[in-house]
Amino acid sequence: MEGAADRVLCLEIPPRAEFVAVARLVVSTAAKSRRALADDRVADLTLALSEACTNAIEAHGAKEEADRVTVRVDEDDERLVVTVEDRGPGFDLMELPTHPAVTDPNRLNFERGLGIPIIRNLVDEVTFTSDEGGTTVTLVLRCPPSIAGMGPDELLELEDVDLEAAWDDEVTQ
Amino acid sequence: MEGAADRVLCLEIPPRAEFVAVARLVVSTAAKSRRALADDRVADLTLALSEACTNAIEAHGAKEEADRVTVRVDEDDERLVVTVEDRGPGFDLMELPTHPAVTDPNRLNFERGLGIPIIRNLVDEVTFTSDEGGTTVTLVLRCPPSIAGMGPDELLELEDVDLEAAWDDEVTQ
Amino acid sequence: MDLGIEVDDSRPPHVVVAVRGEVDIATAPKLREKLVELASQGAKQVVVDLDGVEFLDSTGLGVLIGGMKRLRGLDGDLTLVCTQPRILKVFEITGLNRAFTIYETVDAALAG
Amino acid sequence: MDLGIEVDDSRPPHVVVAVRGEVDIATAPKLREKLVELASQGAKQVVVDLDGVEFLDSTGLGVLIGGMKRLRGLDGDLTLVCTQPRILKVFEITGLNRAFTIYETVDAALAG
Ligand SMILES: Nc1ncnc2c1ncn2[C@@H]1O[C@H](COP(=O)(O)OP(=O)(O)O)[C@@H](O)[C@H]1O
Ligand SMILES: Nc1ncnc2c1ncn2[C@@H]1O[C@H](COP(=O)(O)OP(=O)(O)O)[C@@H](O)[C@H]1O
Repeated sequence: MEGAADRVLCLEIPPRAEFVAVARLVVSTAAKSRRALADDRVADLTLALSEACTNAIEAHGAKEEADRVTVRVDEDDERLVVTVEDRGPGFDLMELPTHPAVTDPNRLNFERGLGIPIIRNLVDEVTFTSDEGGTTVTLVLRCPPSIAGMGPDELLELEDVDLEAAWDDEVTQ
Repeated sequence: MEGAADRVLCLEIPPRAEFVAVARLVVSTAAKSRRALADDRVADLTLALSEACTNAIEAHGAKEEADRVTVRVDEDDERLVVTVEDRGPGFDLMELPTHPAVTDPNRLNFERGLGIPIIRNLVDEVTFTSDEGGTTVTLVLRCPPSIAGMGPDELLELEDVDLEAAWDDEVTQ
Repeated sequence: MDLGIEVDDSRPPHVVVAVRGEVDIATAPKLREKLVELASQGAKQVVVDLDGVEFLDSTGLGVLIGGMKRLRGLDGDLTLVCTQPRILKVFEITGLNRAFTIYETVDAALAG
Repeated sequence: MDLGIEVDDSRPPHVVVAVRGEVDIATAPKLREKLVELASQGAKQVVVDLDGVEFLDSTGLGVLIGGMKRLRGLDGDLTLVCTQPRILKVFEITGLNRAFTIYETVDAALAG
């Protein structure tokens, strides 16, 4: 992502199915902690991320590749940006098969091909960059700036556990 | 960690309290997916990791530092190695205050200082490396080699969802 | 992240499969196996109760489509119980709410 | 990762605080606030029921020590209910099982 974006978080996982749930928790925690987002929008982003991660992991399986899949969260004043990068064989978005409409009984012969439509529906922008070296999917959520006035330090201080002080200050008899 | 260790996973998080739970899930998922470990040992490692992460995050708070905390999981044939690296002010293990014994009523005046003893108790080895630039805590669990005969590819294949084939092969009427 | 699956076959011809937890690439195979098993045991009217599901993605949808297709091929059907807006949304944005019959309660599914 | 805290003051002089979820650096402040509030409202015998707790680390221990210290200073006490081996182990390895009175059931804590 170009421009003055700040890295929030980075996760490198093996291309294994059980890590998709981990990626969901990581991204949803980051989104909630950094932005004032409605629960629904966090859930939308988390589902889109899950689809992108699933595709990344499946891509590695096809290529028998043990390389890592990387999930990054960046932000700037207007956007939260989630990037999923794999080292799979890549694919051409233009060459994907088109499926019959869901109302067509023949649609039921296709159990796949739902992931990318779901992603497109849930985030404000999605970019696919792909070649034989791998694929990068960038999910963008437009949302208000980071939680107002609370940098990481200030937030931490609020949550810092100074037990002695808390008891002594707050309990008076 | 020296020697022929393989990176399993890497997580970079902001020094914020809510990411400790994320780190626990990441590490416990990695441990379960890579090694044949009893649930209890996974829980021990997860608790030790939680203590190390909490200290790392508290260290950043003290220094008012927005840098990332890095959690890594590596493995070799005999060991699972979890590393927590922070950019806090560092500390001297030799200079830590010693607390009264827990049976001494005065022990209750100290609500802190329990984390490092817990870590020591739960993992097979722990190393602290610390200077003004930060602290690295290395937690080692001795355990049998990676899940026998199952590299990432093979495992993934087992879990790969080829829905069409599954239905057609398995259901015969 | 374990998927809970409970089967209730006390109300033939229906079999109710109550699913709890997160249905994704790691857990969907378990649901698929259960549906395969039920179909091969002769179940015809399968009701999948999704009200205990916290997360469902396209892998889960694929398993449900596969199950419905197979059961319809055997003169049965697979219907759903779902009231959660988050989960219903996944069916809506894929248009699959028009392919599946989705009930609000298990009783409605058994009656319908 | 939300901490559930339920207070039952229907059996004076005891107040039972049932905790559910994970007690760590992110959630322990919520438990501390509840204990502070109860102490300042005059509660003396506080029973913290940990049987719904899935995870507890030294931050949680610190809050419980602080609570016990404060209540003892007010001629009260803080006792625990815990039967889960995983959680008991945290008290054992820190030796705090000797500092806290730990009961197996809430009824035993109320009687004790
Ligand atoms: N990261 C990726 N690497 C390689 N191929 C991909 C990737 N993402 C998607 N694809 C290709 O696009 C197809 C459609 O993806 P999607 O809409 O998510 O449905 P599904 O994954 O269920 O097939 C996939 O089957 C795959 O061939
Ligand atoms: N990563 C770290 N960076 C700086 N100081 C640390 C770090 N880890 C531990 N310490 C110091 O060691 C002390 C004891 O740590 P610990 O036994 O975990 O108990 P607690 O964190 O509850 O004080 C801390 O209070 C802190 O001063």
